[in-house]
Amino acid sequence: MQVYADNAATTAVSKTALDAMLPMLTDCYGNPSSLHTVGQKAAEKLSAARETFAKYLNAQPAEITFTSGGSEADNQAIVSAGAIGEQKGKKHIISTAFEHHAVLHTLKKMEKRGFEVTLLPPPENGVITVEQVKEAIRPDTCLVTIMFANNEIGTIQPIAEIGALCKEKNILFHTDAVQAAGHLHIDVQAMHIDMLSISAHKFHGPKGVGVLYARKGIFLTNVIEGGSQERGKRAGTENMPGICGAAAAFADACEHMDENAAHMISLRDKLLTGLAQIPHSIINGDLKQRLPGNVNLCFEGIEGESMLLLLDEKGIAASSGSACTSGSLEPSHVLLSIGRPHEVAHGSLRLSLSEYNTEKEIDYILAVMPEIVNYLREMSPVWDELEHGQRKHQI
Amino acid sequence: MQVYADNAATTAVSKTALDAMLPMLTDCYGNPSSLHTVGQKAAEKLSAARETFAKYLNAQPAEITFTSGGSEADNQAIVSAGAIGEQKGKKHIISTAFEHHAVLHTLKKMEKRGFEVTLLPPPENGVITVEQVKEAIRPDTCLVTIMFANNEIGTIQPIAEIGALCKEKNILFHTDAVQAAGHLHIDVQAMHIDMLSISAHKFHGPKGVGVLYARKGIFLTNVIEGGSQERGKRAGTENMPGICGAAAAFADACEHMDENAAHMISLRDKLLTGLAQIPHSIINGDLKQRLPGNVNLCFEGIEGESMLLLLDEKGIAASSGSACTSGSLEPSHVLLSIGRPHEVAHGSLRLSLSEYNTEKEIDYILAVMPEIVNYLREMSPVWDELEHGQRKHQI
Amino acid sequence: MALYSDQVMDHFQHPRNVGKMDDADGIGEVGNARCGDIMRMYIKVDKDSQTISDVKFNTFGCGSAIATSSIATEMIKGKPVTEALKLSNKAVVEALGGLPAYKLHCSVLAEEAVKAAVKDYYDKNGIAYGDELKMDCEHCTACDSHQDAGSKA
Amino acid sequence: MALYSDQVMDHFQHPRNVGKMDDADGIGEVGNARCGDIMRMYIKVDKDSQTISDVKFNTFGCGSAIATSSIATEMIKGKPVTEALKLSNKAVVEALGGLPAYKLHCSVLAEEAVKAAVKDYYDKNGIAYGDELKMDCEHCTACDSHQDAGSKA
Ligand SMILES: Cc1ncc(COP(=O)(O)O)c(C=O)c1O
Ligand SMILES: Cc1ncc(COP(=O)(O)O)c(C=O)c1O
Repeated sequence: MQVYADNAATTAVSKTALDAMLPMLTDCYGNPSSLHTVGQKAAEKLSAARETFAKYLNAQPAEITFTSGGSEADNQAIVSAGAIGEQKGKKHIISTAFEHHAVLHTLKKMEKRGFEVTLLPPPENGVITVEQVKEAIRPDTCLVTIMFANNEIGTIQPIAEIGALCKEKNILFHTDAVQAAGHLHIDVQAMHIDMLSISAHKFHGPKGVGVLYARKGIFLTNVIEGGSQERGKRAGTENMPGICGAAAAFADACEHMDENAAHMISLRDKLLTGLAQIPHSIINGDLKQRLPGNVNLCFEGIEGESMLLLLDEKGIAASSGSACTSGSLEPSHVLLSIGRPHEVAHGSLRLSLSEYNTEKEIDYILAVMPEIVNYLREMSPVWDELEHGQRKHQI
Repeated sequence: MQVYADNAATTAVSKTALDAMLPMLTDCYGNPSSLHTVGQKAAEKLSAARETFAKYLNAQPAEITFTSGGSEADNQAIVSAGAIGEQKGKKHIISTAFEHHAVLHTLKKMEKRGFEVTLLPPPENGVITVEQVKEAIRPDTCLVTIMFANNEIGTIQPIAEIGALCKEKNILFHTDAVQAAGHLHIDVQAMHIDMLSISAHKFHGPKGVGVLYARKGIFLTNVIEGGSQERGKRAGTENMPGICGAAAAFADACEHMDENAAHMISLRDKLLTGLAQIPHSIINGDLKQRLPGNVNLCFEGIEGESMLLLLDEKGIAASSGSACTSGSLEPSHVLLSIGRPHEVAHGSLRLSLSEYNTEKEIDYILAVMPEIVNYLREMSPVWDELEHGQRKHQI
Repeated sequence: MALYSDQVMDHFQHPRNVGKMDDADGIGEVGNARCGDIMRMYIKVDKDSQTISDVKFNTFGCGSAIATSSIATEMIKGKPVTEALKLSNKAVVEALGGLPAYKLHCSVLAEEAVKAAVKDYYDKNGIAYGDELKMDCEHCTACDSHQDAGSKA
Repeated sequence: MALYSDQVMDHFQHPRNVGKMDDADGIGEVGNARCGDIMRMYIKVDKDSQTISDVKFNTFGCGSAIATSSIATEMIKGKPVTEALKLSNKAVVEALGGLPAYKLHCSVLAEEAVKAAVKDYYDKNGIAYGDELKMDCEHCTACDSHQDAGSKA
């Protein structure tokens, strides 16, 4: 059985998205900046795509900037807010310790430019509180950037409350909604979101397309300089197939959000409950404030990558917080941030579902996981001692 | 008859490119950073695409960074070279007045950071000389960035000679090869090119994919911060369909370069010669040092956009240096740079061919152009006076 | 072509009242070739009724420059001169079903071309007029606006 | 899985000599859970021939940590102790048909696990040894390398 359970890493492109892309890869190949009919047909598609994103976010089309992905959107949001803050002499930014690296590394860059960054430590349940944000606000705070939902442990942050607070305090509020968009209801007006990042490949759209929503009046700093595309705020010939696929996927995801979520939540909870039966395991992240598709646990005494390899042999595509492949030997900064010790964090497993997953698949995962954990534990010198009480239990 | 003659703006995606993209939009949807088989299959495709670009540029795979387009590649090359120069206290950059805005606007940004920029004025034929570069070099020059071929007038610059000079002087050399790649032979070793920018949609690849070649040892500065994709130098989940389409298109273009060029050159020269028969017209750019597909002329007494609209009515997609649509009322900076007066520059027409164009299409263009020029000139108060000698002839 | 409304395209493709007028009572020329737009407007005035009995234009410029010239001639033809003077660029834009933002200056040119022609007629006939006909080039920001925005693929 | 060579996958999927050894003559443990890799190697030494008559391992770690442990046991089994000491991480990598660059530290761990086991055997039996068996943790840069490179989609 083949089970794709790594939808937080990327999703399969939906038929709807592909159908929207194909015309742009065949007949409608024009450059939207071109005056002629071939170009203007593309320009119309570009406008339509912009309107789609605006509609489902409750924003204006002119507030939508297309980027090459979630990372670029995050970069541009933070750099822009920083530039605005700097002009007012405000150089303090509030964020969280478990943001995506697209945010964290951009914040590092801002620190090099003289900004001060406060990274809020998430509580053990992975849900930042409004009080934490409130306490961190200073007179020179120019930006609060807090992710809508965490990419590893799936916890949903109190975005509307943080938005209201920031509005009251007159501070720009950006949210990395890469994991949330298409999965959770977003209303930039009601939630008082000033800037928001989206990446299409997280909701069955294509890779290489992102959206930066920025409220009217927020002056964007270019990350990419050049032509006057995107109102001069993002240079480069538009990725038309990608943009059209992204818009189709977003509309589709938003239209079917509730039914998809209901399906995923039932699978998720079955999987979470089932896996939590394995001894010396612990669920990461709040059980309620959680993305419909996110399952994340740590299994003591074993290491994530070897678990993934064995799952892969069984046809199950999953991921681990250990991020071993990316060349880092550090365990997930997210798991460390919610207080998991290094050795426990190494043994994490993330299974992220989409509406394409079935109950049969969940049953299959539940059937193979205990064997895999046992097999690795038997090989593990750590487990041996954990079992015999020679090593301190971590969980 | 429908004639697409705006291939310098963008090209139709080839069947070859589309065929390489489709699997990435269906079965092979994995994230190349993922450990599992679905991800590793994508990772293999990514490696293969990197090898393709390396092969046809005579570079190493590790010297190839995928970006979201030519603009991003230009930005990153210049910002990186600037950072390297700054460390050595060298803050002077040499470029030309007729670069693409992706280069010119990035240079503006560098000026704001304290760099000094010398923009070489091209001679009337649009071909910068090595002597011009040599004379501009200073002890504090850290970068020479000169485009391989101009996007408006198609003139090819003496890249190998400039490369040799820069190597001798130990100065980094970047070339914006967006218009050249896939159309002209490029050998980064033989030509002593340190950095080079490519955009896939200029050779029948998809929009939204670029390549930055940077010689081993050149430390790149991130334009987009975040994950460790592209050896940590360019964050963001890779645009896999785009990258695979780009590589397929590049291989195809390089394999058929000579035959495509021969075909285009014969069409180009017929078109250039034919259009030059129209009175008060002038060809822009050198006739020999010229991209195989580029035709560019100015017609006195009329304005470009109205020409384009009438051509479009006849089914011909072309472009004009006047860049009217992009919100600028300035005529093309390229045409001004080679000495065309404002009023003449406004009347420019660029027809850019690809190997898909046919001789029939050229005949058709040649048949309709004189009517269009005459019609507009009859309507023009300027022409009236030019014809009757009341206004100074400009050409 | 979606860039322009149907009305703009209609006036561009079938410009009304295009051409020269040898016996014009007033000729106005505005814009300059440097900026890429020149409009010349010719009017013939019926002296008794002080109405514009005929009007012609010659334009060097983009699609919307031609279309705004054309519709402006239609909008003043047969009208009293005093009413032609009230032609606003806004009215021109409305009549054309809108113009892209960066083309609005064309409608300003059309308004000014009409005024310039009337002024010429007044001057030639010794008719006094007020400040509203004192042309000021600063009125038109065409040459310095948007200069940074342009790009070319 | 293209990440690893066939040999690595073979040793990961079918690790040789895995398990504990109750009557080991030497036990070496290297790595630490913080870094995500711990290898424990058990050796049984034939006192007459001073050869490694049996070897077992337990490993907590990634795929390549398990594979390097496994192949290292194969490479030293039946060999004179002095020769086992010559096992280099390079030889381990070669025998596995290569490792991704950021996994090379696993081969270093395997080399060190063998040395630690031999050292333990020498210590227990009062056999003198030279500096090459003085373990230094600095040798292994596993914990501080690449820390900036990680990311997660
Ligand atoms: C010479 C040149 N450089 C850079 C670019 C920018 O490429 P892209 O629009 O793909 O970012 C273009 C074309 O758009 C170009 O012609
Ligand atoms: C929370 C979050 N932010 C940002 C990103 C970056 O998006 P992309 O890789 O599309 O640039 C991701 C996923 O990769 C993510 O999960």
